[in-house]
Amino acid sequence: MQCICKIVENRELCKDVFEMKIECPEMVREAQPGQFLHLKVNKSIDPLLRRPISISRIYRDTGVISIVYQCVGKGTKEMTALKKGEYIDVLGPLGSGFTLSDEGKCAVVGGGIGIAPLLELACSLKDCDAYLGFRCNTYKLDEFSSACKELYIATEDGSTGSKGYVTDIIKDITKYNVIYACGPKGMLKRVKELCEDTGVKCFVSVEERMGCGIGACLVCACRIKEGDTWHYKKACTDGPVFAAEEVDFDD
Amino acid sequence: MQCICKIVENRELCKDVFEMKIECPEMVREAQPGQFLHLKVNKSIDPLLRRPISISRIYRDTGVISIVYQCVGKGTKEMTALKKGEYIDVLGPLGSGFTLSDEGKCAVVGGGIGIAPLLELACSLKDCDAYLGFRCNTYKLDEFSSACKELYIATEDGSTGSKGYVTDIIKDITKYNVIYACGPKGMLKRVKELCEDTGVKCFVSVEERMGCGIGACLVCACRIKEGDTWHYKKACTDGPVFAAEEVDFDD
Amino acid sequence: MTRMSVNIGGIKLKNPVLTSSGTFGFGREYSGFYDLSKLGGIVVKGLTLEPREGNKPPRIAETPAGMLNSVGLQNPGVEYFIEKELPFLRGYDVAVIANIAGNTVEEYCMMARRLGSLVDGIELNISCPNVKEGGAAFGISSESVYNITRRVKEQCKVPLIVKLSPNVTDIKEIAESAKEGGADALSLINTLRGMAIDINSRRPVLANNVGGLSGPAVKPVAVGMVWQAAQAVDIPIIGMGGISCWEDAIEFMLAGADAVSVGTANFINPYAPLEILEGIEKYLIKNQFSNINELKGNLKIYGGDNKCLQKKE
Amino acid sequence: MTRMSVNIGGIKLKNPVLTSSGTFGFGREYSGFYDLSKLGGIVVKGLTLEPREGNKPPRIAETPAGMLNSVGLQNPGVEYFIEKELPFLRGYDVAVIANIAGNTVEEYCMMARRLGSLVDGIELNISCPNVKEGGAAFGISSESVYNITRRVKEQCKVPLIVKLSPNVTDIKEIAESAKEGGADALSLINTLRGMAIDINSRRPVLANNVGGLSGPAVKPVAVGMVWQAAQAVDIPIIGMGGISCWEDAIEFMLAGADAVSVGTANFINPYAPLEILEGIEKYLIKNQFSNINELKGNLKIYGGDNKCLQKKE
Ligand SMILES: Cc1cc2nc3c(=O)[nH]c(=O)nc-3n(C[C@H](O)[C@H](O)[C@H](O)COP(=O)(O)OP(=O)(O)OC[C@H]3O[C@@H](n4cnc5c(N)ncnc54)[C@H](O)[C@@H]3O)c2cc1C
Ligand SMILES: Cc1cc2nc3c(=O)[nH]c(=O)nc-3n(C[C@H](O)[C@H](O)[C@H](O)COP(=O)(O)OP(=O)(O)OC[C@H]3O[C@@H](n4cnc5c(N)ncnc54)[C@H](O)[C@@H]3O)c2cc1C
Ligand SMILES: Cc1cc2nc3c(=O)[nH]c(=O)nc-3n(C[C@H](O)[C@H](O)[C@H](O)COP(=O)(O)O)c2cc1C
Ligand SMILES: Cc1cc2nc3c(=O)[nH]c(=O)nc-3n(C[C@H](O)[C@H](O)[C@H](O)COP(=O)(O)O)c2cc1C
Ligand code: FES
Ligand code: FES
Repeated sequence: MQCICKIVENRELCKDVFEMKIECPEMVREAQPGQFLHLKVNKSIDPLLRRPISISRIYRDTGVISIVYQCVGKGTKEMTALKKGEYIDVLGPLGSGFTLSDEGKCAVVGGGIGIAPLLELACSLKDCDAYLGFRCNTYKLDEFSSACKELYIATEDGSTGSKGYVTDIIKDITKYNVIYACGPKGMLKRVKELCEDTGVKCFVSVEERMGCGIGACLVCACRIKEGDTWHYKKACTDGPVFAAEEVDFDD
Repeated sequence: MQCICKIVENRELCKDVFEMKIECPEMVREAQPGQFLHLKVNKSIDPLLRRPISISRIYRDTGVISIVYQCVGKGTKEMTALKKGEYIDVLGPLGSGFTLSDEGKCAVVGGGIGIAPLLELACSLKDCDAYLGFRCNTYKLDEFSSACKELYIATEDGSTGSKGYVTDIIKDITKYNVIYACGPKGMLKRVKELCEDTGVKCFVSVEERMGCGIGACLVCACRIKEGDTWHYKKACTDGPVFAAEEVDFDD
Repeated sequence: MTRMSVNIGGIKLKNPVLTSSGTFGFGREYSGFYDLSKLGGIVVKGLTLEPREGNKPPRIAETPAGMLNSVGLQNPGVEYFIEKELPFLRGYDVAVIANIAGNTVEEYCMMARRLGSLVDGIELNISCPNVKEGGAAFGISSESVYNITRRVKEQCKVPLIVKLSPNVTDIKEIAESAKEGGADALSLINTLRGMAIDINSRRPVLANNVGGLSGPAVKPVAVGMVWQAAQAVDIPIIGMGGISCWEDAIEFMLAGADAVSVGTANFINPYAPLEILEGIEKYLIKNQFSNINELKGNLKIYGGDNKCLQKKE
Repeated sequence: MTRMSVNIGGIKLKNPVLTSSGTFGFGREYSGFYDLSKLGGIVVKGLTLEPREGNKPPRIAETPAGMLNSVGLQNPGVEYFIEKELPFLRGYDVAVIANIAGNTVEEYCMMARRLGSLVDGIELNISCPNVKEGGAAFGISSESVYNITRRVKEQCKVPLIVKLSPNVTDIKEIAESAKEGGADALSLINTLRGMAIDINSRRPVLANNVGGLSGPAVKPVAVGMVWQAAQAVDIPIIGMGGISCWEDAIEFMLAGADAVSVGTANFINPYAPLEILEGIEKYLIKNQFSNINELKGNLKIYGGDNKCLQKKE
């Protein structure tokens, strides 16, 4: 669905990372962790296209959705200028969310801005640990620590938690029933390997450049194995969450 | 010169007509009535080009210039959204201004938004009457009435002054030494005729679509007679003010 | 409402607003936003004889007021379309036009035969490379446009629309060749060839290196070509290229289009085609036109040399 | 600073940033903003043998991220240029390139002879209609591009740059013809043909009905054509079309341009060429290039078929 949503908050969490909360009760009713919103950041043709941003939190009681975004280019820059009380044009909730595991221990593994989409998931899972990797500045640690049993943190500069990559701090992956990962391609690849080596079920949320966001334009192709063969599936509707073993990261 | 100028005021004078005051001491030093500013209304490529707007008032003491603009399209719409304290990218002062007459009685004849560019001129002339034609809503009458000896007003709907066109209320044009006119083409043509019939000197400020605004692109051509022949002159640097007898309004 | 209907070379549209091939899938996605029966017509994603996976991603690059795409005709094939997608579309009261693309003239002909009269019209996408002729697109020489049009037309049970590529020296010549070959209507423009480069990675943004430009940026080029084509031929024209609002649509119709098609704008505003339709109707009323067909080419051009584009009485 | 110098077919530029013909007058206007000696080169307004008044106004229309112009080569003629404008430009330490346009090949040749070696280079504007051949532009067929280039080259005492029109089916073929005809360098792109319509007056916005599109909107088309031309020929290329910031300039150089030219952007930001120059320098430093010439075509294209565009050692 398309809504013109009121912005109830838009603030910087840490350098270049912002949280925006928008009022969209109808979307909240349908929203699932792992889904995303497709945002028209202003009314101009500059930038022309919508921007896909994952849902980070769903506040069912207040009808509010929180998204966390990193300012990396023109579109996200425009978003930082929006003020509380202003409106934003939103398509959503879009895509297939994470398949929630009912039983056993799970872990979310996030890197960089890929951490944010895992928060609602972590809140929804009964028994969940979190492995979070930042470059230097951290965000949302409080919320993760109240949602998760254990919280493991890595930073590239060592300013918080261990120094290094998040994939290095996963000590015993076999204790988890399911792993959910979101972050840069390199990280996802490594998590996939870890899970494949140990036979742990793994879901990843992938990023592809998007046009329509709803399955009509086919620009968001993601190479997915199906048995012996493969197909280009749509990251926007078939994904963005896929079973890790299906995704061909080398395309 | 180009300056990023602070907006010190931006308010609606009457329906769709706005006044913007900007701080630009360097420009004020050079500015003459009849010149214009070339404004980049935002930082985006939408709209791409600058917009030419005439100088309405020059406040030499405070270093402020006032422009009056009508919201007619995308660019002027953007201007209405600018707030006091924000900045705007200005090229100016551009073009040749009005040649001020030192002696005798003068009159300014303005129509619609073409009234605004005559205000500073009226303030600079010692003995000046004003003939102003509006569609319905009037603006800046107070300032004109304090700057001018006599003020004659026409409105198309008769809500203020006489009902009809401004050119209809000029009773005795021969009492003026010079006429300065700014407004729609049809009005300028009529004023030119009136002056030609009576041998009164007349200057008009013309409007042409502009690119560079400084004489480099030649898109602002205005057909100007020179003796027996004619040339396309540049409205931006050769004008926008021309002697009425030179201008070929039928091009 | 009949004042809004147009006839595109035998295809009756209840209104002049279509959605463009490749931007509207097979209609399913947008059917969640509004009733597809409100549209004049739907041109489906470009079909090939066999299913195609298309090009490697990334397949999209944003450019100033436009976008490049290099989808590369990913589609499930004509057979799948007929069996699985067409029935869904047939549930709506809307003209369905199949956009077809082939590697050889024979492939186009086979598809036209297979589609028979299951669709309301066939749109020939001649921007694809002709593998037999060494890879030059069918759409760039008059001769090959004439040939392919004539050959496919022979197999066509429904009206044939030829979709022109803008990447040519003389669009008039190409339009004439399509007409001579038997085209019932033309549609234009397809995307302009273009490229974007990521200066940090020093790689093209698109894995296909080059792509097709669409969106508002191309509108002036498209309006110009529709105008030229309308002067060259008297068959109906579907105008497209950067149409985002009803004002744009009117521009195309004044330039000589009988109908308009909305592409990239769907991605930005799913309701764009309906808003455009509404705007056109209001414009007709405001300007006291009794019929949409009065708009076509109703343009006072400068210079008085406007023989083909006089206002129709 | 020598690391910024480029050689365009014999014209030595101290840096790779030029300003485009028709957007920079004869330099006077912008000399009030900065020292013209800071530029690599100035390409002056298109000159004709006799003075020309140009087309009727309106001559400009704004379009999404672009503009159409129909100035129609208003200029004071080559003689006036040499006597009144060139001495002013010669007061600056900057390469001056004369852009010439004619109705016939003979006119081009006469201008080239008259200019002799008074300028540093001549740019052949072949987008103008050839009156002798019935009005088709010189620039649209390989044969006429070859012919005009060869004929003018014979008369040229200075390097000859051929400026290509983008309104062609195959830019590679045209680039090759210009090279074969003896062009020392190429520049591209000139404006794309386009049209805008005022839906209220129902008239074209331009009194010339059609015009040439420039500005950011055309950038992807221009980058694509520069890339294609650079693959086709090994003579230097001046890239242009929508360059507004240094990032755009880098895109063109990676695509295969040796130098870049700034046009429409001057209207929006008079300092654009200088800011672009500064940005290029910073990019070189940041990316550890020791010399501007290392940028040309330094693009890792996808598919591994990039013979012409390897990084130069
Ligand atoms: C399903 C999905 C969920 C996402 N969730 C988040 C999130 O929660 N928080 C967040 O900060 N970012 C997220 N991203 C990435 C985000 O979409 C891009 O950072 C954003 O589009 C960049 O826009 P820009 O204009 O600032 O950058 P520019 O580089 O100027 O964008 C240019 C074009 O490239 C596209 N683009 C650039 N980077 C990306 C990217 N990484 N992924 C997809 N498209 C890209 C843009 O959408 C635009 O079309 C997500 C992407 C996808 C596909
Ligand atoms: C020397 C000069 C002085 C002017 N002074 C004033 C003034 O003091 N107050 C005022 O309200 N207006 C003035 N105008 C007209 C003003 O420039 C236009 O109304 C404005 O550019 C419209 O921009 P827009 O984006 O709102 O309209 P749009 O119609 O969206 O503009 C589209 C394009 O057409 C151009 N354009 C549209 N109308 C005009 C016009 N009438 N004249 C020139 N270009 C136009 C725009 O600049 C733009 O490039 C002046 C024009 C000139 C040439
Ligand atoms: C993502 C995408 C895919 C497209 N696929 C096709 C196609 O399969 N067949 C075709 O004829 N045109 C295709 N086109 C071209 C459009 O149908 C249309 O001609 C073009 O985009 C110009 O219109 P627009 O600017 O409104 O998008 C595609 C365009 C886009 C943006
Ligand atoms: C107003 C205007 C006038 C132009 N006049 C000429 C000209 O006389 N000769 C020429 O070869 N190109 C001319 N051009 C084309 C430019 O030199 C340049 O090729 C084109 O505008 C693309 O670059 P840009 O997008 O940076 O403007 C003109 C362009 C504009 C906008
Ligand atoms: S973004 Fe259009 S199909 Fe996925
Ligand atoms: S606007 Fe460029 S010369 Fe007048």
